[in-house]
Amino acid sequence: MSITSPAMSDSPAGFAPKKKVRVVSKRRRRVENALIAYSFIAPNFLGFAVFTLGPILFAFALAFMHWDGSNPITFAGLDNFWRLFEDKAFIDALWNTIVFTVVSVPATLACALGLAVLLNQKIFGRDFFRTAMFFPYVASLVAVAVVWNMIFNPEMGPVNMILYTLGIAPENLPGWAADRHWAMVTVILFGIWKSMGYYMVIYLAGLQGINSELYEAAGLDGANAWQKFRHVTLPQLAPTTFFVTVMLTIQSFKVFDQVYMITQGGPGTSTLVLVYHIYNEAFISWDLGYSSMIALVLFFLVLAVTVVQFRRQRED
Amino acid sequence: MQWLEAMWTKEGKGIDKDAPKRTGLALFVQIFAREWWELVKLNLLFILASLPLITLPAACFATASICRAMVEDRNVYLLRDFSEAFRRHALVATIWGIVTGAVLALGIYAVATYGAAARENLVYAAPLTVSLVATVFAGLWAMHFMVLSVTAEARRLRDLLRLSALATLWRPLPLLASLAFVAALWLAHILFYPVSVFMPATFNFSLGLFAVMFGAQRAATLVLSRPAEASGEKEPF
Amino acid sequence: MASISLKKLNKTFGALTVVHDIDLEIADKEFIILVGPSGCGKSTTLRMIAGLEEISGGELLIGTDLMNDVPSKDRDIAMVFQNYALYPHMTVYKNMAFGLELRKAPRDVIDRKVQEAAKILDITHLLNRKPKALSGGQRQRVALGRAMVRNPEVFLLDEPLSNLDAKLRGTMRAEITKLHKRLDATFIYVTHDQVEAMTMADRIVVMKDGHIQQVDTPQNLYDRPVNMFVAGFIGAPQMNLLPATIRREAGRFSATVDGQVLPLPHAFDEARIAPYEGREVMLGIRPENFHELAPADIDPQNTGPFAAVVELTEPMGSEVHLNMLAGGRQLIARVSPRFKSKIGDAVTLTADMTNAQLFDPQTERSILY
Amino acid sequence: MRIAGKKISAGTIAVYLTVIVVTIIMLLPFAWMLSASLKLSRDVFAFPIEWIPSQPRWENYLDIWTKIPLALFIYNTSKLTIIVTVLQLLTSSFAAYAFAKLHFPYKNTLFLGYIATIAMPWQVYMVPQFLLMREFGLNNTHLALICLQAFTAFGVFLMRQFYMSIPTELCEAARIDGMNEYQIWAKIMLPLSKPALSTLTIFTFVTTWNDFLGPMIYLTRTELKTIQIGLRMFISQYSAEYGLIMAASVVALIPVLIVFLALQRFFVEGVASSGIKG
Repeated sequence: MSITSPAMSDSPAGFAPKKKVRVVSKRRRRVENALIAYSFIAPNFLGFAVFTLGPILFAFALAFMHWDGSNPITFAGLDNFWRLFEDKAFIDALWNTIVFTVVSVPATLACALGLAVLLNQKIFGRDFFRTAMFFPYVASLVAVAVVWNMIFNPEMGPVNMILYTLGIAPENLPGWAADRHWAMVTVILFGIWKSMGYYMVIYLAGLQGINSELYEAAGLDGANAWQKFRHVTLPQLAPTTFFVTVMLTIQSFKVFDQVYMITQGGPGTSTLVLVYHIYNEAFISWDLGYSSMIALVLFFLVLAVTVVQFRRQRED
Repeated sequence: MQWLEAMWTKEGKGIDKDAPKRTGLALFVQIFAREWWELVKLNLLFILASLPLITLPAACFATASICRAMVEDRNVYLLRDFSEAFRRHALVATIWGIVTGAVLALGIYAVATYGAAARENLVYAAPLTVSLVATVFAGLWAMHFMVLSVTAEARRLRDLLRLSALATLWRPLPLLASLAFVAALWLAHILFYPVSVFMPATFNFSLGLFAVMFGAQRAATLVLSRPAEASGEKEPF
Repeated sequence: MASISLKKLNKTFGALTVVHDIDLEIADKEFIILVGPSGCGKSTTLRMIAGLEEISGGELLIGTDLMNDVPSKDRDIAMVFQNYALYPHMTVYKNMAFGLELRKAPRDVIDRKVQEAAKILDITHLLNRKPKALSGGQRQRVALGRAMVRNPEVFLLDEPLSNLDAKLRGTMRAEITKLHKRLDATFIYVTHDQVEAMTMADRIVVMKDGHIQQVDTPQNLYDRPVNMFVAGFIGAPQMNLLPATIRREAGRFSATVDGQVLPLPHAFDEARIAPYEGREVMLGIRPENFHELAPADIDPQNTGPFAAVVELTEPMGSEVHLNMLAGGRQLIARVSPRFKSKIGDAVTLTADMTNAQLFDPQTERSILY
Repeated sequence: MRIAGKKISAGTIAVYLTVIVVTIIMLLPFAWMLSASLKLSRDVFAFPIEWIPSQPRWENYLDIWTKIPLALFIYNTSKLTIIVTVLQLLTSSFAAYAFAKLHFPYKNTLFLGYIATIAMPWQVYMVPQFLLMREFGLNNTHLALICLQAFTAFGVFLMRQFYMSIPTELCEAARIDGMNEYQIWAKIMLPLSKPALSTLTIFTFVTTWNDFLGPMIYLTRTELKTIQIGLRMFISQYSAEYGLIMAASVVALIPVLIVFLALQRFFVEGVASSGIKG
């Protein structure tokens, strides 16, 4: 089979002769290829299907059941659904979640974008700054929440101390996590501080994707820094902004840990959010059917946002 | 995602074929910049291979052999080449290791004894000098022997011994400089201790041997390319 | 033996057929080039030969073996990709040696082959570098080298020069031709650039919309295109296609364009032209067949005067491209720079009809061949 | 204005000032934590803040190991984190290769299944998941948490996005060179996906290390607990021992800091590949 060429030294000398050709039918080859592909997916998919997909389907079914986890399951029909409207705590939780989302999404977005634009410039120590901004995102929530609670301690915390030295009367000092009016503010501030580094990184990636020629062209047209930002950066970042908005919205709907750590939903129901309510109903009251119904509501909220995103992506 | 794709497809500057080859320190830095990751892996390999202490000399030889390929800008299959060189040089290297260890120990002992004695009686300065020079010479000889035996593989042992002695007498300075570099590496490790914990694990050994190889390489090629030697090239071991 | 036969080869993606029943015989050690506009199915054909694309129907034989369902690695082929597809994390040496290593070749054999290929391609100084540092031209050579060391019987090249700049493309064309002579293997080369096809190929396969239009040597393709597509695709500037009416006067056929009568040479097969008498056909004249003066070596019987108005002149140095208008049609003539004309000038050129083409306007097929 | 012979515009100074101020705000809680961890509890809230304690109490860092079984907690967490991270990296990149570079029936359906769960809050299905685990008898085992976290859709998604950016021709060249799909994955894709693997490592490591709710639901026995619940337990037990709490928090932060700093240079690429499409 092999040919001798004047240029290349003779090939087969010493090494394996050309392989015997293995002929299989097209059908067999297709099946083989599919099996190979499935074998790649299988390890992850099996775990995924059993521990994620299955419970999700179960959760949907559970929403229409009564169950306390030990006694037999009974069918509930839409009982759980009607109960939502009578549940004062649920209404509060829904309202709080919406408030949290409406305030924290734009605020985080603006901070992240601002930081990304600042840190996309060639400044000395850029990597250090980026890392520093990102660090709160990876830091242990338990650890930072306790610091946060101490810093915002109404009586002894340094924040109120500083406000006091700035001349605010002690009775006017915010009560932060202990005050029904300030508790949500505290949680939101904490959320922004913790997560904006992450969205900054996404924005940085988006900024790197902008063709530098666009800035040069804008410069030739006489645009100043603000105009460049307004007419080049912002429109070019539109897909990123959209993505970040969706992500942030979903994250805000799902907020739980930081509430649990800082205010535990209180005082009263002032920071009770949806997921917190789910948690309470499930693991405190063991009303699994009802908690699944709240979860279903949450799911449809998230789904709505996701669908909007998919629509948008398809258009692009 | 386009710039992610550019990561794979962006063309480089290209490498000029006729670019003047760098020499000396610049070349050292260039090779290091290109091969640093290989050196880290080599270092781990060295540590693994020398864990049963007796294999330390053979691991040294094998590492030196890899470093030689790097100095000569040749392709390296790290694991395979390392184990091959390890096996090939195992016997000679082990003997070399024992002999060198013994000689150096003796030399250092002598230097220490005469040094202590010389402090009291100046007469001992003479044997101190002799033993000091002899120890340094033996050390350099041993190093050159290692370099030569991984460079010129099909030489008789006698030839190698002679040639390495010759190289030591002829061009001891580059190797001394390399050894100073090695010493500096370890000194840095000790000085910045808590920060530099990972230095030995990541590059001290391989970079050290690389420096030795780099320093001694010129001497090795010089003695090997002497007309009298070039004729004896292909003699079997 | 590495002759290759494609028998009724076709490829469908769902309802879409991209390659229609292709029949092609490629001889051993031939340099064959598939050329056509993008989306014509040439790359798909090549990828079917490589085994990267499943064959939907028909047969592919390499030598005498049916290869339809043989995996790529057992087809004894090597491929050079448009973007070179060098493994970014391996040095050039390892890139080249990789295929041999997988085939468990002994190390000294691998080393010898890599060194040889590197020497031939003049990339010895790159062997210990990673692709990231290489320029496009150097990557191209490495990609060729990677194919070479395997000593395959068939080389598949998929637009290998399209990412290079014009100058480098010229030199690489020559190098690949030399390489083909030297390696003595079958080359199948895909390109959309007809210059590459004309300069390098033993035979050219012109494709359009998944169909083979014509398979022939470069010169034949140029001189005897079988249809208007091939005529227009091969040659730059393009062949001029003008509506003309066939007349017969005194036993001699002529074509009338815009009232100007151009005699058709006697060498043309009159039996083929006769049915078109009095009908409209498409007359094809290559730009270089217009002359400012009738050349001495052409039978004046086969020429006719041709009047047109100059719209634009493009001096190329060695020649001038005249963009002209005649009877509302654009056409281009390649004349010598001595021929002085300005935009708007009415000029009369001599049309050399020896190599003229005639096409049926409905079927677009050549009347002559 | 000129500094060190270079012209520096007001804009540049403003940029630096802003960046530095924001960085300080971002890091202030950590600085406070570090400083408080070296103080006596009663000095923690002293005002004005003494950033560098004049008499640092290093004993805090010794005491925490005896007050709670911190070493055990760290061991448990490390074990969980390492197993989960390794499993996650392996299975995700393995599956992602098929989704990015192979063709097979129901590929899009399966992938859609993955995508659909990315946006799904864990809390939606944590209850049925808990019941399932209890059914399997995995309650109060580490295995439950491993199963829970090692097979996430996000990992597959991130790796797949990254693999999509690698030219398919590389795989084809490898096929022609004679590799099978497993070899292509191991020898071509895996070595090339350092940025994505680093990102996924950071994410998985950080999530698992910092996970609080999971261990809280599944682990009730002290000897199984992780550092985060340990820390929480410590906080509620010794709520006034601020110095000790801060010291324990610092200890809990260190591993994440190390992993993050070691891998962060690939991070922007990795996040980008997970984030933006097209």
